[in-house]
Amino acid sequence: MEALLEQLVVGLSIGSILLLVALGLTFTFGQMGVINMAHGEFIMAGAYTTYVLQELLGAENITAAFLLSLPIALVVAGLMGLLLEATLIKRLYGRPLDTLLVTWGVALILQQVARDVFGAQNVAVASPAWLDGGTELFGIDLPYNRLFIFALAMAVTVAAWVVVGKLKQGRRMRAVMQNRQLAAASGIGTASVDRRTFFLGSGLAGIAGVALTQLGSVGPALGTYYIIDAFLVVIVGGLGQLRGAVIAAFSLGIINSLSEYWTQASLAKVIVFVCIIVFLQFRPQGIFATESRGLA
Amino acid sequence: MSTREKGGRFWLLAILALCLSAFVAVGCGSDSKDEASSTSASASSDSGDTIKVGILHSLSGTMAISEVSVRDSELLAIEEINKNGGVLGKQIEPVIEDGASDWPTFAEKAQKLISQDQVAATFGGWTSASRKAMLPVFEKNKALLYYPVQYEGLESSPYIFYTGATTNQQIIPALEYLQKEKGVKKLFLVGSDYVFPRTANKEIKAWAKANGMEVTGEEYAPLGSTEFSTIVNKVKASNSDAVFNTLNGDSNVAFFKQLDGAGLPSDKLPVVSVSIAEDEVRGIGADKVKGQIVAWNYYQTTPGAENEKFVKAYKAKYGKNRVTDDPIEAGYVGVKLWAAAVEKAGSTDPEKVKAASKGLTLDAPEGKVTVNGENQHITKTSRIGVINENGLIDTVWESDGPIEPDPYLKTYDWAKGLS
Amino acid sequence: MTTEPWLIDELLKIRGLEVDFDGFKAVDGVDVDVKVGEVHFLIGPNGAGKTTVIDCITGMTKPTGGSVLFDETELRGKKENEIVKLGVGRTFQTASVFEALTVEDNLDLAASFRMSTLKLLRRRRGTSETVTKALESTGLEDVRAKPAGTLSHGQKQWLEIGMLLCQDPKLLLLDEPVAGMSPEERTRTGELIRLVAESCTVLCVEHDMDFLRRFADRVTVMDEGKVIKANATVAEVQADERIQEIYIGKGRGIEEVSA
Amino acid sequence: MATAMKALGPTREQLLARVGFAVSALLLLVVAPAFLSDFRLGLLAKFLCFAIIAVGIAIAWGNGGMLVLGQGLFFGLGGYCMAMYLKLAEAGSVGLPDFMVWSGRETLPAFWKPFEHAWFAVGAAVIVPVIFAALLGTLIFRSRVRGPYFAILTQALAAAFVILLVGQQAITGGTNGLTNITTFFGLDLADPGDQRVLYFLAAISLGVVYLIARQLLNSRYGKLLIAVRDAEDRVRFLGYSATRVKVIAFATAAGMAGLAGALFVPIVGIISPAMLGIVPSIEMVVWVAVGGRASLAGAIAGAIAVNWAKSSLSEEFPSGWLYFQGALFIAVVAFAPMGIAGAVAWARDRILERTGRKQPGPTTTATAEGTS
Repeated sequence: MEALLEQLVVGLSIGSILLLVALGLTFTFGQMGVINMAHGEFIMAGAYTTYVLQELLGAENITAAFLLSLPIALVVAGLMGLLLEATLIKRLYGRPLDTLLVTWGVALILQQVARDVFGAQNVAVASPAWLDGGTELFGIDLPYNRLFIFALAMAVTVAAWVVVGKLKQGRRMRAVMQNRQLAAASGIGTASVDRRTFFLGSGLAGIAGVALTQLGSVGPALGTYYIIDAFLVVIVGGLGQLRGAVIAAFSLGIINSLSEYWTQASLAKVIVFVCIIVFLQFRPQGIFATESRGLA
Repeated sequence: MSTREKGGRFWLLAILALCLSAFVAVGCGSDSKDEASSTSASASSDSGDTIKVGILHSLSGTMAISEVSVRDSELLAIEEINKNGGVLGKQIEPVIEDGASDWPTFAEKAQKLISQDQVAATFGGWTSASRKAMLPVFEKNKALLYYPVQYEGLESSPYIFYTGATTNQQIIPALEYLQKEKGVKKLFLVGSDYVFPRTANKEIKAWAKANGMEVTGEEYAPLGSTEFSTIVNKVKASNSDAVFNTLNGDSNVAFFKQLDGAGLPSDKLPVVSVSIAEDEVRGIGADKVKGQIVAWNYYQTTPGAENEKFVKAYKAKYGKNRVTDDPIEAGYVGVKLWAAAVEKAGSTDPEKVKAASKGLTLDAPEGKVTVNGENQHITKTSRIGVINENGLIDTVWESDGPIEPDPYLKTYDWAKGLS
Repeated sequence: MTTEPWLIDELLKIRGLEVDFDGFKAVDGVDVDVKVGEVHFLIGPNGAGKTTVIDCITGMTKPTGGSVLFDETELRGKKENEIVKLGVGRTFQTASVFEALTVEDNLDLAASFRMSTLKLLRRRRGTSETVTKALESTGLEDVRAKPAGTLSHGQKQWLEIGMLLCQDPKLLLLDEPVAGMSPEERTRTGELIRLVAESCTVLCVEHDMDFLRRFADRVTVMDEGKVIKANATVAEVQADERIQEIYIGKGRGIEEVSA
Repeated sequence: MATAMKALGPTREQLLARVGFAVSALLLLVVAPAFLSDFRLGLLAKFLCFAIIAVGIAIAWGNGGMLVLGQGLFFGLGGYCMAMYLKLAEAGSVGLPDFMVWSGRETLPAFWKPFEHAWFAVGAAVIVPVIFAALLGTLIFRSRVRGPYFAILTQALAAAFVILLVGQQAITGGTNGLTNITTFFGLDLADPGDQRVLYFLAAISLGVVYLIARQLLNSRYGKLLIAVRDAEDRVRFLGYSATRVKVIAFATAAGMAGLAGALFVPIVGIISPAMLGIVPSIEMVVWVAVGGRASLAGAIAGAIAVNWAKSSLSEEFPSGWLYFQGALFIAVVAFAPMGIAGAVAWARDRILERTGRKQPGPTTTATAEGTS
């Protein structure tokens, strides 16, 4: 029983990481129909941002560097996204498969750039002292870094929800997503809305990257470990659906942790995939259907 | 299908034909001179002013992290030899190829080095998979490969020299250390999901069974994984005395962090790692692995004049912040061993080099090493070390002199039936 | 509800049709009868649920309630392609043709719809009689070898109708066949539909009153998911003030819609 | 009417196409073996295997609109089927492949048993991928998963397959894969002469695959496939099962990838999970995109050209190659979506216009929606 509870906690923890890496995609993929394979590299960029800040601020300011890197990574990754949107993706709206291929080329280049700038060797990012170690609750270990990521994921999700649901900017984003022509006709500058959406989605990837520095070391291939999982979360959750992404991320996390407990880590991945295929048999549109008939 | 499209096919086929012609032309151009002399690779390789050798490591892809440093040490060794007049009075000319972390590419490039560049020997490889991919290429061409990394044993190709440790020079001493010095009775096995950890763990289980140690669990994580919560939970539930860790480089950070988060720091639960060397510590961050136990045959801190010279030269060439470690040293030793054998044989002919290598000894940075003529591994001193706060490793235990290599564990009763 | 003689041999009988989009009733208890051989019009303001009714007949939308009887067969729960094979064809609001294929290939594919997969793997040799006839009736003979993507809007609509002609359906569902067409194109489309109607029954969704006047046998009027007038003549519809009000209430007069 | 069309016989263009095919065949079967060194010919043989995969992708993606990002999976299934037989044939008296011995397995797993028979292994190399693709395709297409969703699912599938292979070292060879394959139906793979035989086998297989694919695309079914790509609903409302149309193309592409895998194993002597994962699978699509996604000849040219460039460029600039590959891909997909084939068609049209042999007009091949 305790083991089960423990695995549920692990599942929530995996889920919060999945949510964090997938959140940006719910904007770029879900709302704009852009399959950005370079999303993983924006995550990587966020992680390297933390590393660079630590190098700049020195060993005595680790906490400051880490906290500062959250907004800075948002801007860095966001600007990279903006650049990508303005140069390439703009030309490819309505050709989702081509965005996938083009951004994969971008991902290749970004990885090699990271390798040439920071070295093929992984780099070490130090953790603030308050994130080391953990606490225990009802006999279950709760590492601080996991708690932090969980809290961060929740905070970012709420922030994204507020932006999309409550702010004027968010309403415009939804309007463009649902009917581009109509939105354009009613005076919304769709091009600028696209840019902002892409900035936001890419920036969220940067934040995810900062969080990931607390789990492992940072290397050029960091993003590739997460990209597929992130897309699966969005597909299962339903396009452009924040609540869908939340439910999907945690469900996949829990399925993963439970099957890993009863089998092995390698098999768990396969089991999760089988679950997704079966799930899509019943709900091809994801947990929540989109209001738009677009993309598919 | 409109007529215009039919025409399109012709044009495309024409382009295809052009591509092919270009391919043929380029192929002929670069091969024509080799064709004539391709009867014996070795005969022609020392006929010019230089002797070509191949350096084949992953310079791109995931394995570049580890292999680039080994390439560097091999180049250093070649430079040193050339400064002292080369071999057989000729300069050594390295031909560098990229294995791109892809095993068939290793096989392809190995073939290219042998048949196009006609190298006298090749130094390269890191993963077992890349070695297994290259093995048939070297055997069928009767060419030499020097492989610089510790591995899982159970292999001894007549055309490969193994300058890294086999299991009885690294893993078994580590197990003995755990049992005798640390009093470990229950051991948990954690590894990355590939060949070395799985085969090594099979040997560990056989050893444990024979020596009264209990293996409480065996878990594998996909390569590159940073998710160890479940494995850590299993480790914790098993009440083990120690963990034997065969995780690959970048997974270690996550694993150690999560052990720490679960209240199992290194002083409470010792972890012995066999895949973390100084170069990996540099990427992981010394603070995260400080105090962890590792098992290798060489550390940057290993005493001796040869090593002082080596470390100095390596840092002088590649920068102060670079470190040397076991595979880096083994790559260096490989080049030196080959050069010594060529001098002794008076030829670069692989068969003569093989014959001359039998019993050849060398004062290596790790101490005196001797080539075992039978299995072409080298004798190695086993050293257990602890990572310090500078990211270097302090030796805490050392075997009594070099251990004879025994890749098939023939001299161990408990290993019967393993191979 | 009635026993009038012209209602007896209905080809299509829709009863109590309901479609619920997440709580929004797009179609709410609709009954429609289409008699063999007639040209039946389904009209109503935007959002009345006309296209949804068509979608339900053809299996594109799954109704949440009611029944769709075609020639005594229940269509609900059947797949799109099965419904087509029973003899129900449809067009789309924006003409849907295969733009990369030639006009002739478009028609040929439509004509081959009962072919076995194995036969489909053979190459097409020459032009079948059905296709030749369809080329003639749609007046697309001159452009037969052109990719359909290069056709004008009107030509695409005719091609789509021509494709359905090749399938020899019993019931043809047309979704706004003349929207966005020039007056001449409308006339030609009308003639084409008249030709079609000789051999099959037509259910047509359309706004254009002039078009309706010229070709409709009977009319069913919908508003907000409900039928407000069933099986009326064109004159009855034009005389009905309630229908006028609905259109005016939506901001435009019934004649205006045709503009 | 029909007879009238037939009586015209092959057009000038058709004749040219046949000449082109003959010239290519001549180059591949006579010129290349005569002038290339054993090493280069071996490489070319490998590229021809890749070209077979590319033909399949051109069918499924270029003509059917299904972006298959998991072809590595089918390539691997074919390769493993063949390699299992070859390993067993070599295991000889021990009866166990080498890696099983060192992984501590004492008996042959049941699913390995049938692979003792050559005919089973050869058949399975093509049929297993076909069956697997047909099943998977039916499940995916039936629930109307398409476009990017389909692409990402196939990609995830390839990733899951690799993880599975790696995790079951004792029965699959793990990360190492199945290596050290030295004979192939009595051929000694170390012998250059026997390697040549394999080269001819690959070249002829490619020719056969090309002809099959061409027949498929020129048939009504081929038109239907393009129809499904451009207007799936319309196809369904013409009374066809769009699912079946797509499954056939997907399974054909899988079968071709399987065949390529089966040929690849004896040519290269190794099959390992590293060649089946996400990155190699995307690279396969790269070849086709560069060559021209909807064109069979373009796909073949793309596969050979890209791999040839990779092989020679990566010899010179190991890290530069990745930049080049990335840039090439961006440039082709974003700015020349029809690849080499599209560029060729465009250039040809311009030349024909100049010389006045053709009326200016819209080119059909220069757009993303172009045809074969």
